Amino acid sequence: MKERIEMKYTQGFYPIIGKENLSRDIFSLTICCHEISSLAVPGQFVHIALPGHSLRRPISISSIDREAHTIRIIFAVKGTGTKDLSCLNVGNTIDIVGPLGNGFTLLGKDKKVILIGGGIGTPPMAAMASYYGENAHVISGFRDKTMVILQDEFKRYTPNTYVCTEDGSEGIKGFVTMPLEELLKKEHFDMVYACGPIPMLKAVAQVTERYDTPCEVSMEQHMGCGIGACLVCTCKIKTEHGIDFRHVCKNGPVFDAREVEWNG
Amino acid sequence: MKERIEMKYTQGFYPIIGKENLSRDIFSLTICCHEISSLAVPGQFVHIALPGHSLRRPISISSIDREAHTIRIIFAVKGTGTKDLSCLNVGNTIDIVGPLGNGFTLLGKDKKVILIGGGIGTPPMAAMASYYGENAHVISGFRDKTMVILQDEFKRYTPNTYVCTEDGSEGIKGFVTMPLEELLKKEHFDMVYACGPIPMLKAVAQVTERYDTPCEVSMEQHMGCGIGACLVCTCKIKTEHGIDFRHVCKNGPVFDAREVEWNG
Amino acid sequence: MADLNVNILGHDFKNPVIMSSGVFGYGREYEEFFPLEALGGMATKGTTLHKRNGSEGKRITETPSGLLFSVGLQNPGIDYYIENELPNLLTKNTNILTNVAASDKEEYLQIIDKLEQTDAPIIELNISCPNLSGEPYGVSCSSTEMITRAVRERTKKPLTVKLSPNVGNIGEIAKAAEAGGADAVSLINAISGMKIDINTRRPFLRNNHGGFSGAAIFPIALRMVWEAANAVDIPVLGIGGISSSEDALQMIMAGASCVEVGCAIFKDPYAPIKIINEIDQWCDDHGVKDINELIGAVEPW
Amino acid sequence: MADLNVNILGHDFKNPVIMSSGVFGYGREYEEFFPLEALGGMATKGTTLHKRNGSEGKRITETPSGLLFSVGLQNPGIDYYIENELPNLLTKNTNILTNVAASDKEEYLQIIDKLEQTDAPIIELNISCPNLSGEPYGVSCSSTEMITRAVRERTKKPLTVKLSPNVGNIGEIAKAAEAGGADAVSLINAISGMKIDINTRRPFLRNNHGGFSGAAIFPIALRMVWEAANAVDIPVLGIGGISSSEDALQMIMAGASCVEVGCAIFKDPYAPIKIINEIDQWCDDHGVKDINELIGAVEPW
Ligand SMILES: Cc1cc2nc3c(=O)[nH]c(=O)nc-3n(C[C@H](O)[C@H](O)[C@H](O)COP(=O)(O)OP(=O)(O)OC[C@H]3O[C@@H](n4cnc5c(N)ncnc54)[C@H](O)[C@@H]3O)c2cc1C
Ligand SMILES: Cc1cc2nc3c(=O)[nH]c(=O)nc-3n(C[C@H](O)[C@H](O)[C@H](O)COP(=O)(O)OP(=O)(O)OC[C@H]3O[C@@H](n4cnc5c(N)ncnc54)[C@H](O)[C@@H]3O)c2cc1C
Ligand SMILES: Cc1cc2nc3c(=O)[nH]c(=O)nc-3n(C[C@H](O)[C@H](O)[C@H](O)COP(=O)(O)O)c2cc1C
Ligand SMILES: Cc1cc2nc3c(=O)[nH]c(=O)nc-3n(C[C@H](O)[C@H](O)[C@H](O)COP(=O)(O)O)c2cc1C
Ligand code: FES
Ligand code: FES
Repeated sequence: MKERIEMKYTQGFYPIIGKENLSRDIFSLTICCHEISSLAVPGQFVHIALPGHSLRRPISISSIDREAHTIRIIFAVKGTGTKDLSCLNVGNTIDIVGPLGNGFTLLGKDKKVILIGGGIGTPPMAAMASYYGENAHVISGFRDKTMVILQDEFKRYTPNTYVCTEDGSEGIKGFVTMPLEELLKKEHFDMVYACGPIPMLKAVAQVTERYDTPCEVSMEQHMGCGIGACLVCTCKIKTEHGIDFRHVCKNGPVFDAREVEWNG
Repeated sequence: MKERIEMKYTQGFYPIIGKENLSRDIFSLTICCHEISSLAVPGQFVHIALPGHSLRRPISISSIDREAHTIRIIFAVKGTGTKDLSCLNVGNTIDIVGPLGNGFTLLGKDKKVILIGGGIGTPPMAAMASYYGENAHVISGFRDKTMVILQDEFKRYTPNTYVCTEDGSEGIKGFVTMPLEELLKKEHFDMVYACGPIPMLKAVAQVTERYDTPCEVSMEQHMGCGIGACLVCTCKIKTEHGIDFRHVCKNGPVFDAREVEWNG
Repeated sequence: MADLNVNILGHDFKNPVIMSSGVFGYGREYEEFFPLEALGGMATKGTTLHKRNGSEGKRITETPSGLLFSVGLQNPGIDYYIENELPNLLTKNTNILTNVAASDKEEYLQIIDKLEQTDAPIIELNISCPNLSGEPYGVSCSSTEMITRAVRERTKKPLTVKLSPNVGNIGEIAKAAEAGGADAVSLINAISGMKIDINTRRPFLRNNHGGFSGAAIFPIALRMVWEAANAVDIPVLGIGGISSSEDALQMIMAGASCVEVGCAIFKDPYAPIKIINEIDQWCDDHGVKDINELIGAVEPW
Repeated sequence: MADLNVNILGHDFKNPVIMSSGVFGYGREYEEFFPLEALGGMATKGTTLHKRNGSEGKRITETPSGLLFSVGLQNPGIDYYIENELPNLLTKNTNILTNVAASDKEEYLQIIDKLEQTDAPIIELNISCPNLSGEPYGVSCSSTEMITRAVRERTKKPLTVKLSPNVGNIGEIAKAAEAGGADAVSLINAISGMKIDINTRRPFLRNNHGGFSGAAIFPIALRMVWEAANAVDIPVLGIGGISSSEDALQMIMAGASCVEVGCAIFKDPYAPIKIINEIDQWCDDHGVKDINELIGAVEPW
């Protein structure tokens, strides 16, 4: 399509040049894709088509390498779509639309921030850690130590990393809000960024509100178009006029935690 | 399933151990499958399931190697199913039910027979040629020389091979009925076996009837169950009581040419 | 091992999985894959008064996640069935649903009268064949009730009526069957669908349209089963696009007492067996002791 | 280059491919993939009198070769549309079908009265939304005719009525719309379907059932378009599961003057553009000089 060059969104088939199995059922794919790598910012996502599936699958961009023209995605096998995705290998091409959505608000690199990832919500924090470097404190939460991912990478960017596991099999026993609260108690932070399951995001939102610290959360919702046309991917947002139904794909996936209506 | 051992039909996932691209869009797969190779006879078929397709695809068994426990199938890419089939490679497994249907009637190996294959109907004649050896006269018809397959193999079994192409680009210019009629004029044959498009089968049936030579034809029809339960794969057969609707999968695919109702 | 037994239509079904009519002939072919006694039951090929040769031309084609067919009820006729197939089936230690089809009331009653003389345990009255000429009885409430009642008056056998999905009010239709005296309803039959060969500009099937079945139709079938189950007090046999234990469990939660597996068996000849085993496994994994707990267990919003 | 122009609803459609309502918003998003003028036309999101937030909970899920959704008609309301979206759309050099939805006649008429003041060129009257509470007008002939006539009396604009597939007599319904004064009928809307989460024992959608769309439903849609086209003299816009030029051509041969492409665009954002190009190519390859030759060209058996 000759028009594509001037258009905002890109759809294409891009080669997979790297694949890793990070832990049981968690995979990383590195995709060579200049159009997306040159535009993408942390917190955005790609929408992936898989043969035999009528809906694309949204997956966050976990890191962006503008020099190598690559992006990396990290995903967990949940159902049939991510299962099929995990069967793609180096040398295969992948059908992607992206970059989609709004990324996290990036402050000056000298600002002090906390990055919180829960489970398969940790990957987008890799790009954030690479941006903020040692000014980032990275808290990751997992069910148990077999699920822990990305810690070596975080440690390359910053000395300040914290792992929590629900069963205490690695790092702190408990939830990400424990180190979060301790950090906020001790120091001033300019922003907290969080991605993970809703209960975690809600807890993080409550803590940051208590400490009056700005917080951005990345939300999930089942999607159709991925670009704001079909209105299926709602997120309830508090506005002056009451609750409004916004859309994760176009208005998000990143929202200001204070604006999200967490009850429902 | 422990019951499977005593059952007549087998369904299983079998490894592909050989793949060849015989000509444009024509592929051969060698499948390791003791259960099928030990039972199959020439003219039978296998029913192949492919992911994303609700119906299996019937493909003739082209050759059977009981020692190696393999069967070979040869198919043309026609639509989406055979396209997907052509994407399977050595090392993949293939989901097969078989062997299905009734094979050709095998006479004594000393009998003189004519084997006729038209286009993608030639493959089953490979197993027949291997059986009858030099007592077989093999006539193959193709649209043009780019479509010609299996001639080297036929020549290994018998010196009597004839190729016809519609455009004369290889062998005899014209239809398989030309060499057929010449052979029948010259000599007595105990049986003619034919597989190929309906118009060819019908022409062969007329010629053999004229020369009062027994003839068996392998018929095609769209299939559901492949074993005679769903009654979708009809072939009209002349009986004493008039026309009866028999089923290609269970009563065929091989029928006595004189019994087939060719008009309709 | 959960208890998978369901008692409906006056019989114990050792598990809730029945093979659906038309894909399974009279049981002789798939019996070469597994013993029929593994099944909760099986419905026979739709059988008519007289032998029928069925439709001309191609009878089946694939669609995305489904298939379109028109067999035109090829079958050897009720006398042949009674003489040659039924006795064999009665030895199989599973519940046999004799699926009966006709194009008018007289024919239905003649078939029923013949069956009444036999040990055929259950009748499944097919009033919904999408491939017969003329409107099937199943497309209106009044004709559904009328034909059900007419048959009911002639037979003491347990009677399930197989409904047509080509209606706008499946709940009302189910009620009409109930009012007519049905002991259960079976639904859905195949949906009326079409395919055109754009090169020949001809409908693919000689009947122009045909029956549309398979995984593709499951969401419609489930919704209809749910509507029917909410409308009637008699048991519902859930049919349409079931190809996994998850599908079967959805149907049961929607209100089906048993499910019928249809064309999924074309893809996987062991489909019904796997579904039975997986239902059993799922019940164990989820602390369900008795499958009957799950019937209609869905909690609507 | 065949002539792909079709003149219906008083307008030239430069090709017979229209984007279907609801998957395409008000055109702003997919315009980032291709210019809207490439399309024969586009139908807007179903727009109601007042702003609606739409359904709670999850709104979409995948099914084999299809999807199930319940948006509950989220939209900003007709005033916002007239002020902020319509003027923009009118600059796009394609035919805009304003898709209008309401739950009662008064609301429909108020919307129509407002649109009558504008340059909105064509109205697509949605009487078939599967996700509103209450029965849509489209499920009976009398209410279809009534609402069509009521709207007809209030507008001079070309009017196509979007029919519900959840009926047993789509031909009759199409006739009722024609009798009520429709200039065309659009069909089918999504089919009512259901999915149950067996772990929570809850329907996946808050509305319990939802709209079922996608390639899975194509055989049903095609059959209904064929029945409707045979029943009426007004043009038919064929909708439902179209994801390839072959599907579009089947619809056209079945009698559709134009086709609407719906959720296929979720999978491939260029789907409508590819379909247009491939129809053109197919016509060239098959010696079809004018697409109008193909409308209703199927030859039934
Ligand atoms: C903006 C965004 C970013 C995401 N980033 C990641 C990521 O980086 N890594 C990762 O592993 N997962 C991520 N997810 C979740 C991921 O999209 C789902 O796990 C995936 O779609 C499940 O597909 P499936 O076919 O395996 O599951 P199935 O349950 O079979 O999917 C059925 C349908 O539900 C949808 N669905 C199921 N779960 C979710 C979910 N949690 N969110 C949205 N749709 C869902 C699927 O897309 C599909 O349409 C993200 C989701 C969103 C919305
Ligand atoms: C007994 C038998 C033996 C056969 N042996 C061979 C063989 O050895 N090599 C070979 O290349 N082909 C063979 N065929 C034909 C082969 O089955 C079809 O070419 C194949 O099914 C086409 O599938 P598709 O998905 O590519 O085409 P599509 O047109 O996409 O298929 C759509 C549907 O139509 C069915 N179908 C289409 N064409 C045929 C056909 N000619 N016969 C039966 N069903 C059809 C398909 O199975 C499928 O269900 C045989 C057919 C039969 C009945
Ligand atoms: C090839 C075929 C033949 C069928 N014949 C009959 C029949 O004779 N009587 C009947 O009641 N249903 C018949 N059906 C319908 C099935 O019993 C079932 O209701 C329908 O296919 C939907 O279920 P499924 O999607 O699981 O196949 C037939 C279905 C197929 C595919
Ligand atoms: C997410 C979604 C929203 C829809 N919203 C509307 C709508 O507002 N008004 C309407 O008339 N149809 C609506 N539809 C129905 C489509 O326009 C179309 O009729 C239906 O999806 C069948 O076509 P398809 O299978 O090509 O998608 C919607 C469909 C989808 C998938
Ligand atoms: S997925 Fe379509 S609006 Fe978000
Ligand atoms: S395919 Fe079922 S009877 Fe032949």
